[in-house]
Amino acid sequence: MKLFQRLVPWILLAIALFILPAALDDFRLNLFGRYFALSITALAIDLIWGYTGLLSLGQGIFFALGGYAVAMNLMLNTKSLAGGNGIPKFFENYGVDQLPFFWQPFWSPVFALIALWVIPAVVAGVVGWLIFRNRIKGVYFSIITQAALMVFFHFFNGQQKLFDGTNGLKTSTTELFGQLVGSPDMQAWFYRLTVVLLPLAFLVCRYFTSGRFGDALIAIRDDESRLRFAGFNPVPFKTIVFLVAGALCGISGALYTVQSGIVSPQYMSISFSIEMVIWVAVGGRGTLVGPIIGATVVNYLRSLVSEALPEAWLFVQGALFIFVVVLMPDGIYGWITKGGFRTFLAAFGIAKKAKTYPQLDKEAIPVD
Amino acid sequence: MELFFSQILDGLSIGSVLLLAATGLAIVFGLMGVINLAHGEFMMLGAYVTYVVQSAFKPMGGVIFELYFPISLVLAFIVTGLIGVLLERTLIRQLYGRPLETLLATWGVSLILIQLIRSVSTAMMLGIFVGVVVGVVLSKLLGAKFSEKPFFTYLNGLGWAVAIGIGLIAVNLFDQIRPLAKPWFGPRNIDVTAPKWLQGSWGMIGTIELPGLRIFIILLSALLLLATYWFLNKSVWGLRIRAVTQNRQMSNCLGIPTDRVDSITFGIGSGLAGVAGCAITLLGSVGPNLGAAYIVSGFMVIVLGGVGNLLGTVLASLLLGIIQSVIGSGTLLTIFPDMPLAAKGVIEFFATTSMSLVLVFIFIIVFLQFRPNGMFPQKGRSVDA
Amino acid sequence: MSEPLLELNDVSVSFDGFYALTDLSLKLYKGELKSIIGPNGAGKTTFLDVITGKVRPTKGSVSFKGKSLLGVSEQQISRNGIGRKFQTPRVFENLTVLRNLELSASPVKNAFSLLGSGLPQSSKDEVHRIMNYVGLTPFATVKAGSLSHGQKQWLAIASLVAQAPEVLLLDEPVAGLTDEETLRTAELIKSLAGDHTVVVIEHDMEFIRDLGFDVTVLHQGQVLTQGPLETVKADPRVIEVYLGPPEH
Amino acid sequence: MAISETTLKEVEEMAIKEINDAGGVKVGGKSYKIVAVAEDGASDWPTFAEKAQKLIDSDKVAVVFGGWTSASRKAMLPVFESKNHMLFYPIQYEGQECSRNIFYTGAVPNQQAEPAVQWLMDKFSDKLGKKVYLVGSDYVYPRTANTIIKEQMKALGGETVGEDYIPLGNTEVAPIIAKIKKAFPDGGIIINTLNGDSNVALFKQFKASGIDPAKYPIMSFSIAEEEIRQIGPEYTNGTYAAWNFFMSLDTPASKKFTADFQAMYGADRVTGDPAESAYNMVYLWKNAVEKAGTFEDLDKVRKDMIGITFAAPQGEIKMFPNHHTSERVLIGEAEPTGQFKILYDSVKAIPPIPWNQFVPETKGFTCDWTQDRPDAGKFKM
Repeated sequence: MKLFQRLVPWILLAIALFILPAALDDFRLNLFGRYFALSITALAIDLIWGYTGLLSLGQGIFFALGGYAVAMNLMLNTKSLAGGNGIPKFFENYGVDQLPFFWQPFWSPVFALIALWVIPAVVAGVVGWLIFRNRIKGVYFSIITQAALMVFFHFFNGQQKLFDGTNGLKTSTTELFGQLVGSPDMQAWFYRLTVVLLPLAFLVCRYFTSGRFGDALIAIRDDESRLRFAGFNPVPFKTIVFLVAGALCGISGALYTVQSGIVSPQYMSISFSIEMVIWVAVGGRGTLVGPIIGATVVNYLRSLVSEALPEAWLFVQGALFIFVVVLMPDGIYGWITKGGFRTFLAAFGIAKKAKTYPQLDKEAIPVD
Repeated sequence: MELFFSQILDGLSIGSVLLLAATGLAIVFGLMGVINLAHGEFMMLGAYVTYVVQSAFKPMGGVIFELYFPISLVLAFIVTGLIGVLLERTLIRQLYGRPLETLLATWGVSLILIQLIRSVSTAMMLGIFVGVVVGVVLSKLLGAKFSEKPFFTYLNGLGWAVAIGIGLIAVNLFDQIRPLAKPWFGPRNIDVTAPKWLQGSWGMIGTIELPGLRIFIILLSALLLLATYWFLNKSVWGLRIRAVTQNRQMSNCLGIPTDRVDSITFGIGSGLAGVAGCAITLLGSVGPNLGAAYIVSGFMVIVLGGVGNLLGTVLASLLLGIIQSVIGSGTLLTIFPDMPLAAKGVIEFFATTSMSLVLVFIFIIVFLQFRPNGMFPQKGRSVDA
Repeated sequence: MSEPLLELNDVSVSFDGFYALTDLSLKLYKGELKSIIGPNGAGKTTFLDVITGKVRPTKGSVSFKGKSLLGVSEQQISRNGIGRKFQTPRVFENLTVLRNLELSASPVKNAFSLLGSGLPQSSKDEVHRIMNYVGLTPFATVKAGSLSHGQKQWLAIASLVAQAPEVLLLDEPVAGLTDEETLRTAELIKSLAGDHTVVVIEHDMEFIRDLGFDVTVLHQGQVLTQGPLETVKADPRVIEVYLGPPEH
Repeated sequence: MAISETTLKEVEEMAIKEINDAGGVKVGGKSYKIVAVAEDGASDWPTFAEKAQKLIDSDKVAVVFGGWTSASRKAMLPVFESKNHMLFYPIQYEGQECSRNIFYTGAVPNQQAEPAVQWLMDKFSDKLGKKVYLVGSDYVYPRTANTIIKEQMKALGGETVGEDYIPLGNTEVAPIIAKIKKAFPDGGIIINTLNGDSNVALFKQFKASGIDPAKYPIMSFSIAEEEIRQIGPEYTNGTYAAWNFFMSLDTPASKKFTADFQAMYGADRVTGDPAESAYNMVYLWKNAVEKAGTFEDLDKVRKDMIGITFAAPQGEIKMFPNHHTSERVLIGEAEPTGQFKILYDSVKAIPPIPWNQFVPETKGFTCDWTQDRPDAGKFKM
């Protein structure tokens, strides 16, 4: 089992790098690129929910911020999309003839590359600190992150003059290095970039969850106030992971945007942010491989079902939520690593029943 | 002065809609600790009950038709209440004490309800019926033979999977018969027309119009609130509910049927959602997506007001309603025409519907910085065990 | 005697008009060992809550080494040297026994430093010593959640010891333990005395006797009486509180 | 939002079935049956883009028919442009766009909004003055349409006294009613460009607040027969709408279209402008493909599309070099039956002007894809 757990990430990486590009057509490969981009968000949610116990329903904010950062830069630097004043054409629809000030720095690709994860990180840090400072936790935290999500949604949705509002910003016809971002060649590069960044995100999450910092996170999840009495202040821990998760979501959103060709306020819709949570739940929270499996499987399922039977997807998705919560709280990966598969085989008499706690079996409780 | 009154009236009417949506939520969340994200969809079901009742009354016409609305209010309460009880018995019951899990599971329920309303047809209902019957029978049969075996759980799961498969096949077969395949409601919005006596204006106070349905909704939400208050504080079941909320084990020992108390509490919360949905048909569109618009604001109201406190819920919804109406209609500009340019710019920036919503949410977050537990926090030792 | 280590002065705590503590004054000196008893609702746990910063008193003052503890956060109070074990054993269920102890033993509690460095060898040795002492070494890699109730109690006490506080506050350390385990716990606590100041809250009179600490009786949020156990037990007021007023 | 998109799918399927039953599309002496692949955009713009991509890359379709709301079209546009593919968009929209890869079979403002505003002024300005109040959903169509209306009002010597936008799907309109009453205490003209659910709220709450069509003439650009059924005819009674087709249009072609539709989907169903437009685009494409002799060479199809005509239910329409069709302009008053009484009829089809001539930024610009120039989509006349 240990060996298996150690090998799984490498097997997944090999599949993503070599097998998928050979086996799939451009469109499907692009879809998998998006799933892997979403997997980074799933990792981020696992970091804050699976490990730290903070169920955020507002990760869409950071996802979209990352997407907007990269889309703004691409739009500015594409001549063919510029209107009369050299600024993106959509501004003309609303009679705006001067680039809003906060667009200015996005001319620089370097700035955009930094902004796409720093801005979400800063927003997450500030929002997180404000909430954690007041010891708002559990469901209240969830509801307030949802409220924050609504603030951002309505703000981006209502500001036609600043962000093209509900229409969102499109990137497929923008240019990067003289090539169309939507072209198959560019898309193939974005796929490779995603497949490289996903393991990096994995390593980042492992850095934060292993070791004593990770122990503190689990302690926060198990019993936060008890941790205070042990002399730890949970606020910086929570703020740090929320900030890191925000940055990861920003990167994920940017990768997703360039591969889907659009960023719009719909990325900040309530349902999308709740869906993100279910990816983690399906894959297995509190493990780092689980969210990647979950995000990929659920989204692939979504594509398949919504293409074959569009009406059925909500049924399937709803059933998935209920099934995972009630019957499979450890998710797919958790079920396997916690011996669920062996118990399953054992139930049919195929394999030996797993020993739950070998140490306990020894009856080694010392009593003098 | 006149402006002031009309603003208050607008605020009251927006607030009363929020209050309608939040009362049921407050009960379920405050008393049971269950985050019911399907609450909005219960409202939607209430609205569809109204539609069905209206359609049934339409042929009768005349005065009888005018009466359909009060009847649908009652029926909406009963139907959604019963569905709530069903949901509590099958799903919510397994998740007590795990509010985050209820949140995710009820979200799943809400998705299923939305799609169910969109695609439900006689064929589908028959198929579901077949599936459930097959499932129950299979489960009984397997249980009789293998219930002692270690693999029974998996076998039972397989049995249900087979039942679902058979149900799907049944749906497809029934779908071949055209009259059965026709969706009951379809994905489109449906039309619910208010009875005549609610449509127009109920006269004027000075120069202020009194829109009938707005006044009606304000009165209705006040009435429901009083009824809820009475029920929780004066009735036997209300006493039991409060007892269970405070100490479940103790109540159990005292012979209070906690199971039934849970079902009743959840049923009443859901029933109130149904009534709210019925009332909302007067104001807006009726479609499968109706619930989504109200659920978030409902939770905002509860968090702002303080969980488990009806007075807080009332004040919070009215406060949010008034903020939304004053900001959204740009009244501040009319009251203070001579304000500095910068302030004017800011107010104009927020004087749209979407920006007033932004402001409301920001207000809530700022408010919670000073009072993290809402206006009326629960006090005592039990808050942070 | 010298300056008291911990001092409560006229402390009152009210919850919605109900007074859990009323004008409670109490002094604790360095190295002092004290048991606190009292019927249910006497304010024993609230007393600990006030000291550890969980509950802010409605009135009165609390000071530790001459500095006020009012408005100081729980973690800061803990870092200052006041450790607490809760009534029900609270351990981090998803961490192993070893990691539970290591977390408590960590001399740095700051988020950033936890990211970088490992636990110093001295702390590691200490953790092993404590773990060995409470007999949890065979369970070092078992998740705390799967320990038995008694083992959790010990882990909770061990974590507290690993924190190395000057003042140990133990809320019902033997609740739910077998007689044998109770005996061992009493020995454990006695062995801690000397360099620590220890306050034990208990109902178990056998245990209090085994400890042999001075006893303070709380009733209705006030100190009823203090002294050695035998003296206290003979006090008619204490008998009345526990058994009700004498019948005539 | 899902108010009536599904009708468009149904009507397109009806057109396809008609074509297939009549032998299919005849290309190069061979007949091809049309096979439809349906995808659901789920009112979500990114999904529209994703599904468009899938149809082009994975299903390798010859042409895409669809889109509902300008936001969905704008989301798909980059996909079609970057892949040089072909989209037919059936809904009336704001103009100010002219893509090489899109054919537009709905009205642009000079075929709907502008004549409607002109008509309102002719009819009501004596009584209510040259003032209008604009209410719309918060997205690109209402925003741009209202910019045009404001310029037109200026040109007519009138005034726009207020404009307000509600987020798509929002149903709380009380603040807007308050603003309208403040602007027009004794009645005035309201132009409504709301889309979707907000319309229901608007009409229900207008009625309750005493905003009576007799005192407050309301002109809507997104309310067709289908929407009236969902709002309830009692609420829309007496309000106005401008379209290129009404179900009540009394011509044999119109009656046949409605009869065919009802035969296929039930006698209780209604047709309307968006449905008619969706029906037309399938036939326009078929005619062009037959003329071009290919459905695979999209450049050839695109070229031969210009000038194609079709005897539509509204009368004959023609595809212009700017990729828009000519349209008949009708203005109707909603009646308690849910149908429109036609009050104005241009009879002949009006040619499309995608770049608006009232708005200073686009005044003098035109679009002509038959011209061989890099800026054929927008250049100075």
